[in-house]
Amino acid sequence: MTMSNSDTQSNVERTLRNLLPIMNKEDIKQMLALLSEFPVKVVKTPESGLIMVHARDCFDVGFFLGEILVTTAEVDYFGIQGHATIMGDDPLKAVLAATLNALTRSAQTDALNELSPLIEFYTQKYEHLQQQEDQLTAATKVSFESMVKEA
Amino acid sequence: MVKPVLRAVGLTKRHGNGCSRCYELTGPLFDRNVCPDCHSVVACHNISFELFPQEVLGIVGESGSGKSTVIQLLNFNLEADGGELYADIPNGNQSKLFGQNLEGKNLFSLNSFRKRQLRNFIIGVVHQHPHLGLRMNVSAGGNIAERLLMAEWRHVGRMRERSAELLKKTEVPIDRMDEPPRNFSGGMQQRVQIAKALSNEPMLLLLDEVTSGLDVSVQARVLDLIRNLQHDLKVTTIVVSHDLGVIRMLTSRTMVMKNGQIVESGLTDQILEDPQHPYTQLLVTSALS
Amino acid sequence: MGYVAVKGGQEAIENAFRFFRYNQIRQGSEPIQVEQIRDQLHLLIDRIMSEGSLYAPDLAALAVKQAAGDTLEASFILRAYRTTLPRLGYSLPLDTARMRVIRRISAAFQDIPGGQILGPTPDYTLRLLNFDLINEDSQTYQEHIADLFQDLPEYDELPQTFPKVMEILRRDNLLIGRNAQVVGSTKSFDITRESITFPAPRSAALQAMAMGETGGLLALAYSNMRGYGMVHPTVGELRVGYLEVNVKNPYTQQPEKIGEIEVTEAEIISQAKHKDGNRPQFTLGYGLCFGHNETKAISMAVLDRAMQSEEPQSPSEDQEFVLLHIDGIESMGFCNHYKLPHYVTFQSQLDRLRKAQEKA
Amino acid sequence: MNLSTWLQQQEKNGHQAYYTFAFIDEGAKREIRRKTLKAIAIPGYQVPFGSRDMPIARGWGTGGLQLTLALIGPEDILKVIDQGADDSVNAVNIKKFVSQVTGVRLTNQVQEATLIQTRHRIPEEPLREGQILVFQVPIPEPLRAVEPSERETRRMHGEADYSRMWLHLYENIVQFKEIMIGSRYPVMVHNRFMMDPSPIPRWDNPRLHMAEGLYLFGAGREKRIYAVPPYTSVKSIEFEDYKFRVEDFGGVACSRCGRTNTFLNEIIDDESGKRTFICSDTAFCSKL
Amino acid sequence: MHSSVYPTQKIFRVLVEATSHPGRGYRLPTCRESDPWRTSLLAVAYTLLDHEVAFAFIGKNIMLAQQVYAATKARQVAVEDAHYVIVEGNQSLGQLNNVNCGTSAYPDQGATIIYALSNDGREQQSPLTNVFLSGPGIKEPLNPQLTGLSIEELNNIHHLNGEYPLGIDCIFLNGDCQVMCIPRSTEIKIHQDKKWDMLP
Repeated sequence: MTMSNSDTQSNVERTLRNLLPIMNKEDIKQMLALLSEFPVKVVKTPESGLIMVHARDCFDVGFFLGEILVTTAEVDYFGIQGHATIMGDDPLKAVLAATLNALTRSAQTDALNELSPLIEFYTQKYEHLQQQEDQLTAATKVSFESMVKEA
Repeated sequence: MVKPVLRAVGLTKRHGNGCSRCYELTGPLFDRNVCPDCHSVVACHNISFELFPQEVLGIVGESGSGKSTVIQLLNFNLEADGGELYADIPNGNQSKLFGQNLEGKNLFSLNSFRKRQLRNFIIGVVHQHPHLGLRMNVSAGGNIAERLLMAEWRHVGRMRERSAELLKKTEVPIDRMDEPPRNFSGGMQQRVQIAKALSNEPMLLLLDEVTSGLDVSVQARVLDLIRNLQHDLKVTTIVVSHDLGVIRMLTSRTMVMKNGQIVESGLTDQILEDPQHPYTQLLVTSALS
Repeated sequence: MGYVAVKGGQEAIENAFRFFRYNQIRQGSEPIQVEQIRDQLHLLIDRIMSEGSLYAPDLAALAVKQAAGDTLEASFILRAYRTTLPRLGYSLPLDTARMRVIRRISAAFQDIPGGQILGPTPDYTLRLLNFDLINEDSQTYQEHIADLFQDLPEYDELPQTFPKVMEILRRDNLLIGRNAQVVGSTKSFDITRESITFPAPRSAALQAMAMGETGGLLALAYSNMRGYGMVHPTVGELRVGYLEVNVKNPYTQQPEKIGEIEVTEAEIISQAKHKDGNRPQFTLGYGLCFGHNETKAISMAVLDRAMQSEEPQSPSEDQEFVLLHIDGIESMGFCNHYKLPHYVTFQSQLDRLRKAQEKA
Repeated sequence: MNLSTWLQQQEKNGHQAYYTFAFIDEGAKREIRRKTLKAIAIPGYQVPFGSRDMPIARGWGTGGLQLTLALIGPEDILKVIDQGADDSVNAVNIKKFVSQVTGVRLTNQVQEATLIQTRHRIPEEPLREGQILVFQVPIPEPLRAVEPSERETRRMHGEADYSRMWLHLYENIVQFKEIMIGSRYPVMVHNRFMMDPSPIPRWDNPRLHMAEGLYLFGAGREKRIYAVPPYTSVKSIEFEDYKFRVEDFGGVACSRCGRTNTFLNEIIDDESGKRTFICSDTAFCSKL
Repeated sequence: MHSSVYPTQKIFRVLVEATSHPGRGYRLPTCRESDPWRTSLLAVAYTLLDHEVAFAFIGKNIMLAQQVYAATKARQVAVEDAHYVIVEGNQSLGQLNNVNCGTSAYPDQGATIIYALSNDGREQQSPLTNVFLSGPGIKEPLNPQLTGLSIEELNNIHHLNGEYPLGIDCIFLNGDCQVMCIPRSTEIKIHQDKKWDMLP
């Protein structure tokens, strides 16, 4: 894992974000329990709300597709503001995501290391699932036999 | 000196996006009204005229000459792209128009509410197609009443009297007053339309190709009717037609339009007898042949 | 004197609802879990989310359960829930060209760059009742998954993204331009915040259809396909897949991925249009909606194209007609309001009729 | 707060969804409030608003409900009626919901209420200054009967071009010798806008004119708010020779309270099949 | 339930009453005597404005405009684009000439003007006895019951509202924590007075 520019959502964090949807409740609780050993402060308690999805049509005209239910939360970790918006109504997940957001931008790597076995487990699970589903999609590709093959 | 009832200055209407050269590149000189650069249609350009009390003015030209556009601008059916319009509205009508003094006021600058008022109180229109001027499912009497209602009549009995009177004048049998015009012949529909247009005693009557859709035999009767009504009512009128016969019969002064512009204007008799513009000459000779 | 209803609505209302609940459970079957609805009836969930205009699979499943499976009722519950929540922001524009595609077909060309991907669909199967489904349990499911991946040979890996079929036609100047529809304001209209006015901007029309009821959209689009209209559609490309949703972080102002949503997109090609001075080109209709719902996306695209008609001839071409009659929640609510008492208005009508009869 | 403290709290309280005061989020209320003030400022004109989804069906009073929720405060006393009755199915439902999300006091008495939501009736007892009557409106456009297109009706209002509604009345008279409009009888407000008074009986129309209370109209499905402020001219349209007339009960009395000057519901007796009449305004009927 | 919900609801109800009874003065809740203009303006602004609307500011005290933005997140724009125009003092000094008065199809798009009447030297302390208001909400013609108004400005408003239903709706806030409204439906008649030459 490499750290990227702290302004943008780091690759590490993007990867972690992908794991959230497949994590089970117990593991989330366990991660948070581990993190509560560190000086993480919940600055803004989770709030559920809506994000309006902006789309573009085939003429590049923007329009609103509908809303997504999200939860936001903010934490502070050694003075770094961690913020997260996650899909669904899930306060625990939102706080975890906000904490991960702060951790990945912090120089303090202890907490992240603490979580690494669980992260490792879900990363593998995620990649495996992805691979399987990609294969499923690939299996439905129609292969046409052309009468004349050009060189 | 007699003041004109209506004064139009530089009426212009263009359909399409338009460009800076639309007006330079269209007109009778080029024999076209479509701008070669941007494909906009210059329906009419720089049309000016005055109309005096009780006068009947003709506008003649082929289809596409812009004559109907002029009528639609005068009736506020279309928004002008240029030009001004002034009217000398008699006091009786003016008080109805919310007491506004319209003297010296460009009528095109009024808001849509005021334009509607003008249309309701001082203008009467007869369209070429009866369905544009009539509600085919509403009784003939109701059609006339609609105009009266627009002019704020609020007495059913009096409206029915007035409708009956007008239908009589326009030679529609009164016992058919509560029948819808969709049951009527074309000529009769046109006569109901004329009755409707005249119902609120407009100070300006616009006749747009009123006989073009009718059989020749019916045409003559409707034209006779219009001429008699003109004689009786003396309402200031603009007659638009492609038919020089209609123009000769109804009008005293005429403007000839081609490709959105006026090519010639003057007394109707003079124009018909001694046309100056080659296009008018062509019109006259082909009408005679 | 006989009975006169003056009071007593309250108790009946409560009992009516109890009866409704009883009907759900009286046969003594096992309670259905919300997760089961969410996963096993996912197409239903997709439909509820797009008509309810809220992407929230768990809540949609709960709504389905609560509504005993009535789709209009379920999407209605979802919409009403939306009203209580603050809008926290807007996503950055989605880019459907970067969709993680699971299905993608074109009816216009046999072979397309990237290939025809059939994805998950029952389209090409016979609609025969499958009695095997009666006796399934979680064991069956696990075995099914295991078998599936065991039997799967290695296929060539698919690309991350697929080029749009439309671009092939565009390159040859056969298709209406990308900027052909940008008229007036570029700001997206939001019909959930502002009442729609006519002529409606394109953004408002697309939003109204994206939250429209599948059946309503289908009925109007079908009227056009059958002949009350001129669209004659060809499905240029239909794609189903996942789109990343990005939102700006309020502190860093940088885009952050908040997750993925599944969507269906349809681009339909329609007959050529010839504008003065230009070469004739094919025209285009566009559909996009939450979830996997091909009927809705195609119907939307057909209606989008139909409403581009300059002189509407049929109902499906009349923008006001289409946009005001496709919302399931609105039309269902109004339809059902006729069940409410109308004693007073009816009394008033009786009075008029009796008077007219007296005079006749 | 420390993460651990927060986690403990979560553990204790569990996760529960809750509803905000008066259900609608504050941003939406603000929009409804802006539009309500515009509606009062332009009497009888229909102000478009971004109607929100309510937990009751569109067409069941969502417009009225949104107005009520945007107006209501903890000190208000609310009365809700449907067909004039406090205990009618829909009224009960709405009352229950509003009190659930606001905790306000409910009443059946007009005098006591600060805010009244109604469907199809104006209470027999006149409102006084400061009271607000909120109407549920199914179809806010009075011209819809003669013109289906919204664009066209907007133009007609803009130009005060109401001749087609008048023509509709004229044709009624030609056909039936009577104006046949039962309820929803159109009115002219402040001599400028034609307005749909919601489906109240004609009986109630005169009470819109120069009233002391404020009338607000909400159409949720059609997304319109409009208003008649106190002391505003509201005239039912009529011809000089065919006047507007309220329902005629031929002097019959309410079989419950005996009054002869109220709007009555007609009731068919179960056993005898005879018709009897009873006040539609049940609170007024019960009042001695 | 959040307790901050209530003040805006109370203020809104006062505005409903004031708009329903043009010309009458109403006491504004949450207005502080020590700082009446700022507190009442911010309270009204917070009740009506948010990021969905835009406002313009006419006046010298730029800080005030910034405070309105901070409280409401409404965008600050030019007068002609504004849904709300905040006027500091009782004179718009001709700057309202291009204000949005709505269209004939949508007259409600006409702007709302919020005056934070100040007590500069020209403040008028008693109600204007030569100004009469009539129209919807007014039983008998009355003099505007708020102190701090300017006749020139009322005349200006009268002209802007000449093409009813197009026009603007005005909310006046004064130093006595009072609010008064003059919606466009109100007819303003100013009786000839030696001091004030009427415009034609």
